[in-house]
Amino acid sequence: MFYREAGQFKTSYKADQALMPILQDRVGLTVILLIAFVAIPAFANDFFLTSIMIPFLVFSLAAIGLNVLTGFCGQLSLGTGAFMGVGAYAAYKLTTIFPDANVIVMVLLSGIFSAAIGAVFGLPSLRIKGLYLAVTTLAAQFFLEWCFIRIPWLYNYNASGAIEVPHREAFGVVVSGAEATPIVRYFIVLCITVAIAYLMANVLRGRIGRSWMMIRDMDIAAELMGIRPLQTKLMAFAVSSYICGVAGAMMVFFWLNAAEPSSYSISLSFQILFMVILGGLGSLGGAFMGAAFIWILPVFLKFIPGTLGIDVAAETVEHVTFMIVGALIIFFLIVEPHGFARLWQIGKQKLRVWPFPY
Amino acid sequence: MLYDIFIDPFVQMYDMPDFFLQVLWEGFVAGILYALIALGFVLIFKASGVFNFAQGIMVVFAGLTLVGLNENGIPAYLALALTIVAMGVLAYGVERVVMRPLVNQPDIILLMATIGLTYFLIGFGEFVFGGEPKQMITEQLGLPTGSTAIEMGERGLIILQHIDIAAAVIAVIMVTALGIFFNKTRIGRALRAVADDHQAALSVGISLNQIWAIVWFAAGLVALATGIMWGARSDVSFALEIVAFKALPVLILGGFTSIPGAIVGGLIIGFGEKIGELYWGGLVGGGIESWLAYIIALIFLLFRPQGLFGERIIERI
Amino acid sequence: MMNFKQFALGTAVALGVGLSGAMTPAAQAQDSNYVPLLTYRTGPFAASGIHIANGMHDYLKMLNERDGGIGGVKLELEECETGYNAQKGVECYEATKGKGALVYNPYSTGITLQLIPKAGVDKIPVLSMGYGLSAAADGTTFPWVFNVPDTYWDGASVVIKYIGEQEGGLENLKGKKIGYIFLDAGYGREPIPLLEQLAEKYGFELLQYPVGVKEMQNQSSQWLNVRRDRPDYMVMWGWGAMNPTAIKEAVKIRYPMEKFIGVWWSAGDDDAAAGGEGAKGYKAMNFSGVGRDFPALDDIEKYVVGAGLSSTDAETIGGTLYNRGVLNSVIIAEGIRTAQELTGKKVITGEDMRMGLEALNLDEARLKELGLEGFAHPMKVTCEDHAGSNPVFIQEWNGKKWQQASGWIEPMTDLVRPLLEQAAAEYAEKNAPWPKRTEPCPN
Amino acid sequence: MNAFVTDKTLAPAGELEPAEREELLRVDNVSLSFGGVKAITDISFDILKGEIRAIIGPNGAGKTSMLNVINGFYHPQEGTITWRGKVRRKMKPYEAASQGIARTFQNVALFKGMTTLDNIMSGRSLKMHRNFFWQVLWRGPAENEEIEHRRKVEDIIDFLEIQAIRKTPVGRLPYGLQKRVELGRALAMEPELLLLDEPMAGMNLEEKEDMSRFIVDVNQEFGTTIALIEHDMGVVMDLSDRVVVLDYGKKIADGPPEEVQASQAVIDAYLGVSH
Repeated sequence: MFYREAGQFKTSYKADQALMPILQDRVGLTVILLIAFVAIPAFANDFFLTSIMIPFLVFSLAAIGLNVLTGFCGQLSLGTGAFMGVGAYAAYKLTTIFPDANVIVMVLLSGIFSAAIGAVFGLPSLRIKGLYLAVTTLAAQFFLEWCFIRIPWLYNYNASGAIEVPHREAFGVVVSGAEATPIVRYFIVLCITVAIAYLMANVLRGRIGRSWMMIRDMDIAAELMGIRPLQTKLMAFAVSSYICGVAGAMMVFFWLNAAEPSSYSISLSFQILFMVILGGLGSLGGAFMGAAFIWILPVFLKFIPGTLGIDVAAETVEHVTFMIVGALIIFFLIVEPHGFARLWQIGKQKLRVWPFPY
Repeated sequence: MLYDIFIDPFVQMYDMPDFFLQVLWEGFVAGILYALIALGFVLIFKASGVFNFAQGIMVVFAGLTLVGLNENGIPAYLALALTIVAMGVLAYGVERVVMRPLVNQPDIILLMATIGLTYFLIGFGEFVFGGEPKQMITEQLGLPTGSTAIEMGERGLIILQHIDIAAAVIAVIMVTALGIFFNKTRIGRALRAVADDHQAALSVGISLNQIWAIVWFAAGLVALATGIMWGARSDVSFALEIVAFKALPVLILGGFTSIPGAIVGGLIIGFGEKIGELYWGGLVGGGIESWLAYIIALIFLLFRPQGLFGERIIERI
Repeated sequence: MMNFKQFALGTAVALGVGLSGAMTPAAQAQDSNYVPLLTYRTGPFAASGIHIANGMHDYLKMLNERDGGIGGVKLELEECETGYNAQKGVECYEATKGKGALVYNPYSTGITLQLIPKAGVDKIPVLSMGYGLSAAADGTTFPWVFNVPDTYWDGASVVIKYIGEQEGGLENLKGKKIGYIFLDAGYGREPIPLLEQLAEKYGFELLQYPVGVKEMQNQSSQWLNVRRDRPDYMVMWGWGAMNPTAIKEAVKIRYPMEKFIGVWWSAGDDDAAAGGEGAKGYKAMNFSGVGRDFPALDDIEKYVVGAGLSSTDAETIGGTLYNRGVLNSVIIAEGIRTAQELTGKKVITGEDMRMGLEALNLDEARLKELGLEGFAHPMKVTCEDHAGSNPVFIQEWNGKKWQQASGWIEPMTDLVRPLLEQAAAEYAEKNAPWPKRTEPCPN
Repeated sequence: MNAFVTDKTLAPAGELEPAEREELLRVDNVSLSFGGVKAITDISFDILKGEIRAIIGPNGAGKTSMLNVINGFYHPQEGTITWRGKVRRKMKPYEAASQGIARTFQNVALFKGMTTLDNIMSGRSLKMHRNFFWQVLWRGPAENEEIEHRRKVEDIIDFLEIQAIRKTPVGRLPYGLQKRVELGRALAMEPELLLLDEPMAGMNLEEKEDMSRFIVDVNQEFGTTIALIEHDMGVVMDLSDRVVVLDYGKKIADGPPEEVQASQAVIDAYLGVSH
């Protein structure tokens, strides 16, 4: 009843190809953006910003990155964590080599390095497919992790072996380091994430996005239709790694403030992969939903018993969280293997006919 | 530099033959353990096409159950029997709750489900038995704990741990037993039929669900054996999970469906990474063991995408 | 083209869940002092972390039960599970700091490093007892960070001094080989600069054997290397699952255990017990009491463990790591008490706590009063020196339990201190503009 | 209707006699084997510009392998392929595609996760050139290019009468329509040579008639050369200008439909006379 596309006629191909051809979706998005840009900054406290919103946005961006590769181009990767790490270390190096440059620009540039490294590790994808490829991306994960530990140049020979985000200002405000206020960091992360999500939506609806999906759906047919498999896959690896790299750099610069190599370990790769799968492969919106679920649920489970005054041992909460997350992953895979994005579509379908389902 | 890479390591091997043999032995034992984990993967993949990521965790889970039960006052052998029962329950549960509803889903979904299972088992295991690492009850199980030193020339010494020898022996027994099971029993034949063609197997009246439960149980038993051996070498905790990843390059080398492949692959990785680490690792600061196995597998795959024992893939349209 | 609008729902879900989550750290008790305990009872480091967590928790809980808190004000304790993971650690920090946290004990060098820059901004001190950033001992640069009683560099110098004693003098170290096996993370790498300097000074060869966090339970390569290199002594900086594995491997290659010395974090009872009979003779540094013959520990058993308020049982009281946790809580409690005395307030803030810690003076008389005579070397914090470079002793595993095996050994302060100051200056430079100390000195 | 006709077609080719036609592709002595199994043995034939060439033969005769050789998916061990008068070097499938060879598949090989519209748009991939940076921006050149190609795709959709399923994911379509979308996707490439692998397999009579009509229209209106594999002899005889017959990887007949139909070798092959 409220969600109706009937009667919304498009008079040009241009209108039909718009990102959101349907009015209700445009309204919905506007509301969400208003909440994100106005309501949250106005009402949220520091904990909500630093421990929920900033990580949520960072992970959403990383999930978009992995989704480009796995969801749209069909190449399963378990090396996301390491590619994020490359971005983080590159941004750190850049900002310590050029201390006066705008750190936001440095974060955006750092993705280029991870794109290059992602493309190198994407090379085997020409010959290796499916699960075999997934295992080879583990080579990237473990090798890069080793580099973060064993190449002291990467962390400026800090005795601690960790990268510590220096104090940087941009546009007259402190944007990184301990003095940066959560609200400033939130705005930077929000803007970068929304901008990249929008730009990726553009790429995905055009020729390049289609060529990725062609490779994903039937690589042989795609090749027979003139798609160069290596180029296309490498481009997906590069774009995906770029986005992951930026997300990784944001993770350390605007969220954690310092990172050890273990911050970019295999478990991060899995975390991002969960977000993509649960959100829905091949769906940008799904990346946001998956990130929300996988990041916020454990935080929620962790702090809820305390709030309710129930005294549960901290480790029990942790164990139970693991069990619940694991069980829910299986549950959602069984209920809807195509993820939240598909559930959302089904929901819309129901809304379309509501309140007269027949 | 070139001397360090191409000549010095071999000179070292020649100069200290006892040490070289010790390295080979360590590689062999590590390889056996990798092979055992890979074997669990192969069993499940062959029968159901599921890439069971949780195999590594099942190893820890089995070990943890065994030790945890023993800690709660249950005698070792009874604990062992109960653990076997637990693995059976797990197999049945996985088949019922995870596999059956997800039948015919794409590979990646099944893979994700097993990763979900991994999380669940970690949480469950720690919830029930506590999160701290535990000592394997090696002696209570009647496994040897001593070591034998073989002297070689002057100062030369090769130390063999009895538990490692036991691990090798048990691995051989397990592989033989599985071989007999697959080739000589009715269920074994059914298993192979399912591995070849699901549809055809169904049409001759083989129950897929039953087969899957059996394979998961068999994989659980392999996991238990691996867990005991590995636990005896270090200790039983979920930190072992990361070592279990090593079974993945082994699988790549050996192929996802080949039992001999898993064993040969395991040995190649075991020897390769120990020799690489001890004779070449020092050149780049050490620790290359953490990725060497994957790089070996990757390079290997580039030249032989079908694995060691796989057949040449002909693409069709 | 459907993708972007799904973004809509994603954010909506996030908001719905998130907003309710935001309400979580709301209530702030005004009639108690709130002490969050960042602990880990899960993950690869749980083996060590559990004992520390129990010790920390039980002592403070005992104060609540026995004395009704400190200065008549109850302590509100909350454990937050970090799993030794820096991300979760920061999450715990963010979630608890709004509740009026007095001090943080991250028990992870990684988390400590993340909190150091935040401490001055959020005005909550970090107490990294015998771990963390060595340079933080320089109170002028790091007014908000405390690492009593010793830094890793103090520890490293003590080990070398002890080895020197065994060899009949430091000059006899010339030409010796000393192996250093360490957890390849910030923690294990911290002592290397000092060890290298000592190696140069005394003419011994330092051999390094890094153990990756992922490879902790699979150290056979490292120990094969040890076997090949045949170092005269082995020094270990391990934690969690690394310790028992290393000790087992050392036994396996038949390394002489009496020449194998661990840092105070490689001194757990379970760690040594893992080596079985062969581990006899293994040594470790320590600065907290051995055994359980201390009245305060009896009180813990009586008021906390006996009353079922602890997650451990009476047997583990007195273990090295348990006692370490107790010492950590003694420092917290004394810091709070000192702060109460200095400010005259009952309920104090993080800023007051910083002053209290800086004015900490745990002398023998006070230790005795606490029922912990001989539990630790008397320690005193000054505004310049937040570590104190206190003496450390060596303990030895006799196959069943730890026994003190040496007297108190003074660190080589003359070597360590300049290095600390230099490192502090470097840190401040790398993190420019690092704030100048403005906090007044309470002493 | 003529919106997507290329200007390469000068004369309505269908009206020319075979002898006058220019040769588009020639296969000379091609042999292909997998391991020890010979799939194709010493086959030669040609395809003339503008004709409909049928390749027939019993199952396993090597027909699909032949198509795979033509569009560069398999590389023959022996023999040469001459494309527009030039001997072709060993090439990748995408190179063959960019030279103007398009095809459909025996088992529908559509991009299942995409809509009909996107599937047909994917056929335009080679004709679209805006690079990544324009795509990221979308507004302006990339959008205009998209609209321009959308027009051509809409023409194809109209031609194949599949307007109603424009936005339906192809996985949900019935088989017959999938085949039609696949044809549309190949047409969107504006090929010079269109290879159709059993375009009418599994269709009912009505659907076959529709499909036959589309094939003839494509050939006659746009002058596209077509090589097709088909089992339905009636269709083959009606549609094709010339027929080549394969059996056990060997060529056993080649010529106009009537001639081939009368050949004893062909009759034997279809009736299964032992070799």
